[in-house]
Amino acid sequence: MSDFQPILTEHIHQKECHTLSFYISVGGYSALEKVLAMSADDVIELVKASNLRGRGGAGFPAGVKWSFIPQDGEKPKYLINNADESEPGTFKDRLLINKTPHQILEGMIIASYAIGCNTAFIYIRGEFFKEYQLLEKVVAEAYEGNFLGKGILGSDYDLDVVIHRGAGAYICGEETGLIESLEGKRGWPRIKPPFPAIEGYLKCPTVVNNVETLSNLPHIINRGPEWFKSIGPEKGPGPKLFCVSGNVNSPGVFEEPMGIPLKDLIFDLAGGIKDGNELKAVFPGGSSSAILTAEEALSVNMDFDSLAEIKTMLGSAGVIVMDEKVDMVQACLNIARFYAHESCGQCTPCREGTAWLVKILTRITSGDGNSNDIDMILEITDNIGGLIDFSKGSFGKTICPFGEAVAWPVRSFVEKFENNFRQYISQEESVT
Amino acid sequence: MDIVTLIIICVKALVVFAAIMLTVMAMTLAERRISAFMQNRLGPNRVGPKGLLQPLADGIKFLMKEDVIPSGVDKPIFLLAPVMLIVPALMTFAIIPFGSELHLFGRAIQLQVADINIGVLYILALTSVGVYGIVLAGWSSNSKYPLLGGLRSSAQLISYELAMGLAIVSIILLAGSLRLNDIIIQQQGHFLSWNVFKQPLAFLIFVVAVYAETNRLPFDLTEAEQELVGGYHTEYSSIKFAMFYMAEYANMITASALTVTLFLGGWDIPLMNEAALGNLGVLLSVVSFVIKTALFLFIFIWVRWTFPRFRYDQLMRLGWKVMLPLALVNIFLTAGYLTLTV
Amino acid sequence: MATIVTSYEPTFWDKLYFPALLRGLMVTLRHFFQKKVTIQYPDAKYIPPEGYRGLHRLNKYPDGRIRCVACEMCAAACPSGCIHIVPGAPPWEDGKERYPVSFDIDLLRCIFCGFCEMACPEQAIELTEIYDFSNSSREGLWINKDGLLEVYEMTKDENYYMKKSHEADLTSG
Amino acid sequence: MPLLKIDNAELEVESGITVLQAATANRIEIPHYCYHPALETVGSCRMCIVQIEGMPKLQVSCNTFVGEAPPDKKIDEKYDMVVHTQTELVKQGRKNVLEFLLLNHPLDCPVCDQAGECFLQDYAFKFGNAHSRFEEEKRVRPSEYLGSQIVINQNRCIMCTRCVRFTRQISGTGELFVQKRGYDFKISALEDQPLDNLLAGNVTDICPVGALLSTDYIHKNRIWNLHEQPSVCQDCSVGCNINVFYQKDRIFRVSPRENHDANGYFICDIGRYGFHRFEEIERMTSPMRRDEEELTEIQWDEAIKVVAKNLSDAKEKIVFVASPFHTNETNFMLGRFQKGFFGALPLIEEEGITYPSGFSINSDRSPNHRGMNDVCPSILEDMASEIDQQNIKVMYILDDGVDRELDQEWKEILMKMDFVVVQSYALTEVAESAHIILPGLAPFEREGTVTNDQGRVQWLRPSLPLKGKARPDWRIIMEVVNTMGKQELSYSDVGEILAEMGKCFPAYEGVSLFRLGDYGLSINGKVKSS
Amino acid sequence: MSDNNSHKDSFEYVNPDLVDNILSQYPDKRSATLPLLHLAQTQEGYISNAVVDTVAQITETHPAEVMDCASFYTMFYLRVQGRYILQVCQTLSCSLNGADALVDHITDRYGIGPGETTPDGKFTLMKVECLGSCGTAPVVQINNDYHEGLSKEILDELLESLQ
Repeated sequence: MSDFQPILTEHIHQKECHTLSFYISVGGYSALEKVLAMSADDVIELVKASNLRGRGGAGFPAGVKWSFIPQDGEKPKYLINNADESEPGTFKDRLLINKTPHQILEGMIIASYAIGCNTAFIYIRGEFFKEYQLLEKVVAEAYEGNFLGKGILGSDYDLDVVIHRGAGAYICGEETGLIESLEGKRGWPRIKPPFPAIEGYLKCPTVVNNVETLSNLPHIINRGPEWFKSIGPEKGPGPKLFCVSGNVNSPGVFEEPMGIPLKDLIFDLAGGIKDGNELKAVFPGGSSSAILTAEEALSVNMDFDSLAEIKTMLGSAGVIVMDEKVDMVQACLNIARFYAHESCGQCTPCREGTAWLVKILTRITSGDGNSNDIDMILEITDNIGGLIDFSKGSFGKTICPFGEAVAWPVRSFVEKFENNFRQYISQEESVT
Repeated sequence: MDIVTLIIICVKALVVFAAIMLTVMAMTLAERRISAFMQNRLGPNRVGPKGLLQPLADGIKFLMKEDVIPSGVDKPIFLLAPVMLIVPALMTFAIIPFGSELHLFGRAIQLQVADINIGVLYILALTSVGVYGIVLAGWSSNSKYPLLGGLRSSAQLISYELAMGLAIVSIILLAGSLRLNDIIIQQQGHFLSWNVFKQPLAFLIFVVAVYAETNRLPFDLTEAEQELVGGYHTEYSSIKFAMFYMAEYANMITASALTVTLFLGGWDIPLMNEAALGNLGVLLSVVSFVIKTALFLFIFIWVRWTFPRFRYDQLMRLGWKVMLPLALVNIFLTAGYLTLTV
Repeated sequence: MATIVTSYEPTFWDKLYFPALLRGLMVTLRHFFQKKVTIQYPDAKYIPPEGYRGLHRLNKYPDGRIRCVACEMCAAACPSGCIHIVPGAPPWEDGKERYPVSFDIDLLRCIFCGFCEMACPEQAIELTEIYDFSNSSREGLWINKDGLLEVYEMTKDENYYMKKSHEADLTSG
Repeated sequence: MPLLKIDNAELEVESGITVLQAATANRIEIPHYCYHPALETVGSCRMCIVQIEGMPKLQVSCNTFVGEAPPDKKIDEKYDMVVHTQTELVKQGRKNVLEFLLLNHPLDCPVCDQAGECFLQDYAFKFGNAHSRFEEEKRVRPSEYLGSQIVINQNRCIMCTRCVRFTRQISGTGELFVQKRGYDFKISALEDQPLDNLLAGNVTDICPVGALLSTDYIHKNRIWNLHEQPSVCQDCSVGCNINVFYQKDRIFRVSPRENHDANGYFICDIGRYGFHRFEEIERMTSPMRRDEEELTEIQWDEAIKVVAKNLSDAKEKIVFVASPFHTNETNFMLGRFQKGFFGALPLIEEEGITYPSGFSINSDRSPNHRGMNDVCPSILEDMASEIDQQNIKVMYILDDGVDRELDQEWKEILMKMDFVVVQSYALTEVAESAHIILPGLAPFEREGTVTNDQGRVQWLRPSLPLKGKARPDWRIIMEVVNTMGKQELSYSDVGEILAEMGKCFPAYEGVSLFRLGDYGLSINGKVKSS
Repeated sequence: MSDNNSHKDSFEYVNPDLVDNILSQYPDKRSATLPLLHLAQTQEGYISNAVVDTVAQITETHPAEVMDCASFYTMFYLRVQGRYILQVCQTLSCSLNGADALVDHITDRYGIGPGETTPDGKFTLMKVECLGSCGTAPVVQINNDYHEGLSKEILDELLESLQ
């Protein structure tokens, strides 16, 4: 077990940890008070200095994102808290909402203050009905406690928070899709430019941040960026919630510093592989990341750059563990089917390509595969996600990164576990 | 001359005329059928049994066709030309003996329309007249192709008449007579007594010249469809055209008969004394004559469908530079032989 | 590259020509006795080879409906412009969208190149082996849809001329 | 202005336009489906990808903007942006997108009415693969009616959403929507709110494939059989530019022609289906004379003589009725009579509509009202009283629209007349009262110029042949004028009349058919003749 | 046109105050589309054409645009569903922990395949994608409630309790 003291999830095992009174009792909203005494620019600078990178998947520095917001415009600005957590293998935000909602809210208020917005949204995925109800209660509490509403804590800063329920669309986790959905349209991602920081919700400057990102803010304000940077690797520091699921003995969310070895995560924190089986493969960052073989998984550290080096990504840190008994072709089909179901259908490659992948994989699993299929899958994933050169970053061929999110896992499945696919094909070929 | 003799002559003339005309008809069919067979075809076989009535159908067709006389022609000559062509052909046949002497009702009837003692000269004279028909047809048509055909014809005739005449001269030297019956008698005996064996070179020259004389392939430069449309008869149609046609075949028949007479012993059957068999012998002699003539007619057709046409310069070179010298040499050799042996 | 051509020097016998002439005569004589190729046409019919391009027909499906969808590809491919189609909606409901209201071919213009057959995406138009369709009027050689379908009925089972081949000896003279 | 290099072409373009716009304006082809200049950019088809130097991945050219680069970042020290549209990468990219688009697209070009003008077909030929690698079953869905005139073939749809955006942004009616998502998407309209607005027909034009079809043209003909004649719509005074597609003597369809000074990209359904009205009318093809109550056919010579004599006899007491449905040339020729009074039938007015996008249907449903006023001698305001005062008994009428109904006032006026000549192409209500009917040309047969409500002179080109003995209207007038003997007019075509018109009316000076071309000329700003 | 098979002609919110409250929260009316649809679905059980019309009226958009939006999201049901909607997560983590067996189990138990409703209109079985509770796989969502870490036995008990 790690000796790291949890920060975000320090109090989650306490009773009634979601209440305002509890939160205040453990020093909650003290950061807000500090922030209200600072200028917005200073807050942004401070967050920039902390090197806080987005926890939603892309890992874009939060402070930098805020600084894109034009400060002189007439238009209102908006902050949206992205709680549309739907990445397979990720369930950290739900935990945060359930256990430390005020921490999130405090982070939201800080961020709103920093970018100068007066209306903030929490976009929570529709399935989280309980969490939605809880948040309603929490927001009401915050209004009562004058943490929201007019003249927060005696300052002249006003902020309203609206909780908006999604309705079951993975793509609404993408920021422009989310904005569209918030506008009451279908969640079709928008083409960029213009970026949401310039024209987002209702064509106004908008910042979209993940729940966990925002949760970090009070602590950064309280303890300073230097403290934050001291946790984990310098380029992407901070505490991080890792979700471990799949074939492990004790799945769950674990807060550890960035850069913890994946091995420790699986074998120490999550209690090792179920039934004493051998590790076969791991998704390090949700189903959109490229899958790792056991060998790779045992040697890699969980931070943005280490994972990028082996051509995968930290993403939302949703670790899915698969043991030796897992049929990789079926698993690949499962993932592909997920993406086909969730593809919004706007861009040609994604709409048609995902469905095609599912058809081919279904064919392989049902025994009608042929030896061309493997190359074809690789090519189709290239055509959807456009993985031409990993070293130069992503080469998406679609409006949003969904295309890449399909291409990475499916491609890595085929590349790294080609034998499993070949077995399917050769079995059937020998029969016919 | 008594009236009976006159009647006999008339009957003979009629028989010969009818025979020639029938043969002409048969020839038109034979030409088409044989050519078809040589080309792996069947040829006309629809009119009558095996197509035998085809010539009749052709004849009717020719008669029924519109007789077109172009406006620019010299009409009398235009009308005369086909006649000029066919009459000599028929007349030539008058002196050809087509069998031995027939004895009927106590009379000896020579199977020959006219037995004249200068037969050969007569032949040479008449064959020269034939060309007038062609030349006149070509000229009177007032059209370029017929004119060219006619001119070619006269040039061709001059070139080959000479060689032909010289070839016959060698026969005359052997026979010592211009009378055709004498020439036949001279050839009587066995096979080798036929002039074709005695005078092979003359035979060859004669045959080649005859082809040229009758305007048959490979020497049909006067009609030469590919170059001259139809040659001298381009402007002719209907029955007048048919007359040219008939004349050509009549000429062929005459030429064949003449060849047979001069070189194959005429009606004579080798190693057989026809006179001893009486009138049966006469019949056999006629048959022999017909068979021999038919053979030549067949060869006429055969050659036509085998060899391509000569070019004009080739024709002239062959006539003047090959045939004429050869014929002269042949006469010298024959004369020399006769001088030494007799 | 230059080709060296050596001229042929004729021998004495060649110069005589007679052997060559005789050889020629023998050739024609040989043919004179060979089997004849003539077919007694109206009595016996020539059976065209596979792929012969004769009169057109419009094919039907086994259930009897016309295959043509009036796409006018044949008309577009036709180099002589002899196909005239008026398209329309089909009289039945079965997913096929188009249907030829009229389909005429001007056989006098047709050059029987078979492009229409190749252009047809439905294998609807096809050239049959029928070659003897003469008529004494221009109108008679303007074949319409019914006519084309009739041709299909005539030719669908076996080679149109096959039946007659039993009856006549093809090469009899 | 930024200097842009596309392939080998150097272009100086305005800052802020997209690469696709720059390329299209300079005739460099970049294939695209979802982009339409009149609609908002969504960038979803991914077909217009290009390679831009300095950018790591292929960019969609419809949403890549050209701007001034800082001096130190200029490429080759002068270009602000260097675009490649023909590299292997781009070609392969297009190929891949086309492969995806064709996965579920049926291979039914032979029965598809779009074939021949289909972008999917064209691009597939130009850029696509020859063979499909797709072994599975294609998605098959039934066709549906979206409105009374619009049918959608769901199988052919490539989901460019142009139609949906059209109903939202151009017509503002928003009937169409995308149903479901991803692979199961389809374009739909609600059952109780079908796509039946007056601009609905345009969705069939903007559909880049054969998914949206107009029931009016469906299965009627193939596009390559039709001739395309650029012309002008004659159903309202906006003067929309159209292309008339006809074969022999039949019009098959009318589609909009882009002209930013008149109609933009679209036309309304009134104009789109308007040609059918002329198919139904019974055409006048020969001059007619009224004997007693019967109309009898007469010869042209006779008809013209009779008309000329009656007009001469009437001295100056004639009313010439010009028509806003006729061309400028015909109305101008009417002015050549140079004596008598000039009038016009009352305006046909119906509801005018202006759409949110600015596209409008004018309430004045005649094509040439402005032009008629321009080129005719002053038209009497109160014709009825003038006729009474002057005791006018002879009238020469240029008849107009087929739908013209006469009001009571006009009926009375016509009743008073001793002699009425009507130049018409059908037996309209006006023609009913004529003593002599001279058969002119029907709308799609006419040639000449028309001037729209914005003062734009446009070239009206004929697409159908003359019918029967009908003659061009200007020629009829010319013959009548000449027969009357005072003048000797000899124009051989409308171009000559147009030149003459320019001499008489300064606004039309210099206007020629050649200069009008496809898009016309504005006569605004020129002195308007009195 | 739409897959809607409703026959109701009109729809009204039973609690107009809630509607006003929702509208007041957003800077523009259209943004309230999703909450309004949620509200309507809570009331009606599904999104009928009448709901679409009403929402369009409130949000001042075209009904087609509301339908466009509603049909995009999996949580809006365009046809009548069972009283209990059994949504079994089938994405990887749950699948690894036996979600497929749960689906089969429900199918065996009620004779309904995914997407089908029992004849008595009580249960509707749905296979859904990741419910975001992978740590406690397999998960079944019944209406708004998550039921985590299920086995066949627990599921049986649960279903019994719904009787």
